[in-house]
Amino acid sequence: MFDYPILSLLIWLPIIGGLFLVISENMSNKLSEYLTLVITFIILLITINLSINYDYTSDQLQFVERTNWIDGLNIFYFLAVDGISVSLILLTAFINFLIAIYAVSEKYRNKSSFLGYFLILEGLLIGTFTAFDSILFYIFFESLLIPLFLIIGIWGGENRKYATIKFFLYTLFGSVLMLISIIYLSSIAESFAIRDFYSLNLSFNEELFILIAFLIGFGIKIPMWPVHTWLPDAHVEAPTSGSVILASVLLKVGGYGMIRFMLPITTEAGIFLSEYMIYLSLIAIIYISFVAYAQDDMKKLIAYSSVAHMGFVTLGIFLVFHLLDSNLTAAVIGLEGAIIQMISHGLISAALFFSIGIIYKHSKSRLLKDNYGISMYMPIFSFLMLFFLMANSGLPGTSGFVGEFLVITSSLGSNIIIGLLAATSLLLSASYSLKLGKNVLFGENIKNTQGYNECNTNEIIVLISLVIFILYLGLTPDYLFQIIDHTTINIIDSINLGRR
Amino acid sequence: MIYLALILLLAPLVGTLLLLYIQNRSKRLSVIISNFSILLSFFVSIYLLFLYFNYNYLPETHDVLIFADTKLYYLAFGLYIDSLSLMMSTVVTSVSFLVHYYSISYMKNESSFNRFFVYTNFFTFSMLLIVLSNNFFQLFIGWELVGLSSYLLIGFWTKKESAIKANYKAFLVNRVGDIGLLLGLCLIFVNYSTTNYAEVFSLSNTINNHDIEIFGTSFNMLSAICLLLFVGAMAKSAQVPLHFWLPDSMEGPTPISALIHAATMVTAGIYMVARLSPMYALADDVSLFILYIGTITAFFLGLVALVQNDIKRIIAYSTISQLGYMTAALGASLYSLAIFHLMTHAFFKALLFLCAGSIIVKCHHEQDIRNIGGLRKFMPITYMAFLYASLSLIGFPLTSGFYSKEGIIDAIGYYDYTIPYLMLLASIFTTTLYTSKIFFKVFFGECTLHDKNEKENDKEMLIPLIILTAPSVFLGLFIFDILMSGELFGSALASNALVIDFYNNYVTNSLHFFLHSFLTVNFLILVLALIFGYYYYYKKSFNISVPKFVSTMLEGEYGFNNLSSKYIPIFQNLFTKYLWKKIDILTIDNGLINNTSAILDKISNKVRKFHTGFIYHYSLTIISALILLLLIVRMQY
Amino acid sequence: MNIELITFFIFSFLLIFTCLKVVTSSNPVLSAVNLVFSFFLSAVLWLLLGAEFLSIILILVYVGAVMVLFLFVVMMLDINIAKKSAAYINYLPLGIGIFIAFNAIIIFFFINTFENIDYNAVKNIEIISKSNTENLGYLLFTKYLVEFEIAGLILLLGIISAIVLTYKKNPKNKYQNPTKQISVTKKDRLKVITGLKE
Amino acid sequence: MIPISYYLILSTIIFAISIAGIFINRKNILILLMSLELMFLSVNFNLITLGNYLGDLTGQVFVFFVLTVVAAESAIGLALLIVLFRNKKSIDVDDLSELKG
Repeated sequence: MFDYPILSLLIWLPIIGGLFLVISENMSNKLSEYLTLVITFIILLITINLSINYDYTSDQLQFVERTNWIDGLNIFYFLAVDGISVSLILLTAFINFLIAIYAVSEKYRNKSSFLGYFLILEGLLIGTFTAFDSILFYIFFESLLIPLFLIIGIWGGENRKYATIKFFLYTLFGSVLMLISIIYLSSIAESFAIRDFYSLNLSFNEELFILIAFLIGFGIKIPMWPVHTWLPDAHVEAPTSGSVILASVLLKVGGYGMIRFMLPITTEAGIFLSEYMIYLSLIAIIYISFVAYAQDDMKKLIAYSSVAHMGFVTLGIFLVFHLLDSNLTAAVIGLEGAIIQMISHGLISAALFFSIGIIYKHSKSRLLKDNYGISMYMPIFSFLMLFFLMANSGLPGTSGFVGEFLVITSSLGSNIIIGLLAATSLLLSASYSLKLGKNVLFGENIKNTQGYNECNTNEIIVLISLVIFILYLGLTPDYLFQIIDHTTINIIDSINLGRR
Repeated sequence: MIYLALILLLAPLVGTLLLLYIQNRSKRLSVIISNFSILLSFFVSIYLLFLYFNYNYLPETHDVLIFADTKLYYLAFGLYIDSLSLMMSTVVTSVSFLVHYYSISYMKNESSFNRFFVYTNFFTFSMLLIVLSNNFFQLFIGWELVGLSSYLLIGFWTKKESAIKANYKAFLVNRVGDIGLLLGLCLIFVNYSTTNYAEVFSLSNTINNHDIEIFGTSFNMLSAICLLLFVGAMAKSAQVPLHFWLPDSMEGPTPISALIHAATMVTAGIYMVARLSPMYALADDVSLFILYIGTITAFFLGLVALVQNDIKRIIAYSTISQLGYMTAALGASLYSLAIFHLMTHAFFKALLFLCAGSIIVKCHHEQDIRNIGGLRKFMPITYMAFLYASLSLIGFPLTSGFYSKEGIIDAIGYYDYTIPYLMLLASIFTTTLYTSKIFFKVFFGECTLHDKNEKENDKEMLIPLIILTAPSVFLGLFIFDILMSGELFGSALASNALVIDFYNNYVTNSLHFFLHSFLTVNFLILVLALIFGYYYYYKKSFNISVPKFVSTMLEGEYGFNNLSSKYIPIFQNLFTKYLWKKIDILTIDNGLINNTSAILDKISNKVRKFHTGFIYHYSLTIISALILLLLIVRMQY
Repeated sequence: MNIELITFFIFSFLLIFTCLKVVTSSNPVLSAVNLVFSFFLSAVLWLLLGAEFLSIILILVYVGAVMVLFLFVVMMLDINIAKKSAAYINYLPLGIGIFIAFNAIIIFFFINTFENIDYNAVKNIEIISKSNTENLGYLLFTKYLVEFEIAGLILLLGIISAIVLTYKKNPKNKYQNPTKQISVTKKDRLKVITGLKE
Repeated sequence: MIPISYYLILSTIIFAISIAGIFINRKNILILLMSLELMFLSVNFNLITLGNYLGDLTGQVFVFFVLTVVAAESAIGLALLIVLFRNKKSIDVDDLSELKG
């Protein structure tokens, strides 16, 4: 195996590159685009190399890098990777590479700093997925907000100020609660490494408070139902690539955090509360799909649909709590379903936001009533968009179905009613995605006032590569199953051991 | 053997990909590719059938592509070759090939010619995926892909507003059924962690004595699973509660109605129940439910067809009622009879639709039968094909429709399910009535064609008609004895004893069944209906005043029509708008978030006034704080 | 009732009276004079306590310098004494309230916490010699030398800041600015005129 | 023989008077500065008496430094007062409220 510290390279190369881009204003657009392309491509290569060398049969953490960072509080710069992190890093690297390709044809003022912020964001995301020291995790988790805040704040839509401030305060409130519980945990465990938190035996109401703190902290990030109102505003105001990275990867940090923190640490309280949390995520799935149907702004519709699909992730995770005693295989299926749903939703929502960005580029308006009859002028694009809408509504053969199928299976393991309610999402997600498709793609449009014309090459490249990956994950996700299988079983066994 | 089956399955897929690649560069090329791929799979399936029956292979099943192989569960795509799947694939590929050939001329002046063939090829592939699958998971994938291709094909003319509404409705109703199917599939997968047919069938006894509790009351697990799976079948095969999407799906081009909405897709539900017959045979309360659903659909939907005037809608309703016959047969666990009727129905219904297509093309897209007439002299081939198809539909003795439909009715009568038997008998009357309605209105009476001398239709349209008349008339006779005696589907379907027993002591052989049928009451009703239709539609010698509420109810399809076109859209828009505006924006967004910031503003304004700027106010506060501090310190002492 | 006690009582009552006059008088000059008088009285009291050097310093520093400053300021700023605002009357009760509350707390609460409350305040502490000034001088220049220098600095600071604050530049008066004079270059003095034909 | 308590009482009384003085006067800042001087005076009283009580001369040394600081402080105070008077034309306490919130 090679010896250079692969994870630190993965984190700090894009950050340094990004900083360089941000600082040098007078760099021409062409050069900055080229530089971003090169850096994101290198990162993609390294991640692929990482995933090949990651042997998924072993249960230990791999590529571990651990140097002491703040000796006083014995906080360590502790990076490592396990099944879930590898898959999520692959998703991040891939999506960022696509954004770099897509951004080539976009026109933004001082584009170099725009692309620079994306690179910084990529480095921080990889950092969040690899950090195994809770303070390091918290720092990366917090610093994710800054580049996105700037991206939406500077290059956003009309009332971006309201959206960015709301988004920033919302997530900040969540992560403050998280910080409190991390500090409390570390004060008991006398160390900040996440794995030491697993073996703590906390009293029940200690666990309850920590659980609620993590639930709110990560619930805001995932957007769970009651705290989701920041997402539609942030998406409407964000530029296309901004809302792509927000929807496809940033929401997954919440899910990842839940799996990493909530499952192993607060199991007893989790089992106690799992009933209510399942109802919460069911509300998220059903009620939000109804709300998504009522939207008249394309981006808001997709934003609400991603809240609904992330409802499946939370359902999968809380089902693990619910089924720990009764049916272990269903719990494992649920957790794997949640992880795969995260990755597949990342790809699908990225694709949808790209296509809406392309439509917006031509017709300069995101409202449903202003865009109609696209298929007459952009046949290839409308075929791809229809494919993505189908994937969004969970058509089997696309990755959208796999995650939902596993989560519904595990929910049937506990109670058929939960399964029935979750399965209605099949109908509801189809209703709003096809409503979008029906209004926008089909229909009569003679005058072509919006000036639709076939999209240019790099947009096609982006969309085609997304189609390939969605189909690959939909038809033969065996490679992905291999990567996350051992980790999920390992997590659930460690939870059971912890409880005995 | 398995590689042949693979070719059979993948040929249409390869066809689709090639067609996607050439992107209507040339019409001839796309025609060649699409027809050739279906023809190839047709020949392969014929060859496999021949192999299967002459060298009586045992049924084989192979896993082709691993979907997910983890420590706890195993999911894969696989093929299952036995008499049932081969027969079905032959039916599917043959009808699909003829429809492809037919649509060369039907679609020749369409702009997106290639796109049509892409969708039809993809449809055939997904149908074969269902027919050849060996596990529930692949069945569900094929199920949804078929729903997708029907969505694409119904909405083929994207500019037609009504087509878009129809395909949206069709897809959503199919999705309702798919929820049921998915739940059944997941119930099996989570409790028995396998989706393979063979394993599930072997487990079916253990499943039978497990039970699942919903809302506290405990149901038998097997009947719950069968019920859920049947919900999926109900949507796909358009049974009563979920049938209202089929008449609207006539918006699509006519070859599509022939291929999808008559022969293949709608029969997927019947095929599924037949394929899972070992499970359904055990769950007898579910079978009873299926029986009644079938009879209700057959009878009541047949009635609706009487009041329709659009030629394609009448045939669509007749399809639903024939499907009702098949479901009734499934309910009475006469699975081989249901499959038999499925096969014969596929051929003569496809033929009916194709004749309707050529009539529509001839009369320049005129679909209302009231202003078409007297085509007998000008379209001899279509007239002849239509005559045979409708005879077979009515169940005129010696036609294949007679053998399968009368078989089902007599078998149900034989096993004395009295009410269904009576209702099915009555629906013979309605079937004959509406077929005679179309027949006399379209082919007799004064001719409405203005270009009389022009030739009928180009030959690509007419050859399929001729080819199709053969199976739709003689297939019944040809395979009646093999099927009824249980050889054809011996291993594939469960509880063949019922059919064999019925065959031995009631039917004995096809000839006897044919002669005996003239004495039965079915034939009597048939003749009566024919005479009634002749006088009422052709001679118009008398007219019956139908009671007001009956006609309105029938026009409105028992309220389903305006349910789907008015109430559900209204509910969707108003309810969701209400939800979004009221709850999401008002309570959560403004309620919690925005006015917390408003409260903070108010508080901070009040606190601001506290700073007056005068020194003595500040010194006052300092000193009073000092005094307070001293007091507290003093308290401590 | 020995002689010390009597003098203490007399001077302390006088001191309280004059302080009250300082605070309550409407005319600033009057209050300044009363302040001077109170400094004198407290100097006497300090003498009683045995701190002769400090009492002398008090008179010299305070009365000599600070009070003169005050009077300067009072004279210079023509504060219109006429505006005798009656407003301060209605604040009187508040003032008295604070006065009584403060005294009550300190005197009644803290005094009796001293154990030997009636320790004789008058004491003459000798370090190197009997006279207080000598002792103070010794202490100042040995133990507290650094603080002594800092005190000097503070006074210097006081002087400079007072000047800087109040010095107003008068634009009319001319003065030589050597830095500007040196930095003159050839260009802005010489002007070469070319092309003059005879 | 004068007991310490008398001196302590005296200094608290002076201190209280100066605090009351800050409240009562609404006329001009000068009175304010003067009552400040009084406060320092009472502090010095305490320093000396308690210095004697503890038998340590540092009290008196400290008084010495207090005096120097007060001198410098009142010098700056008065300079400020003059500057204030220049641009406000009045040193009435009620006018000085620009810092209002």
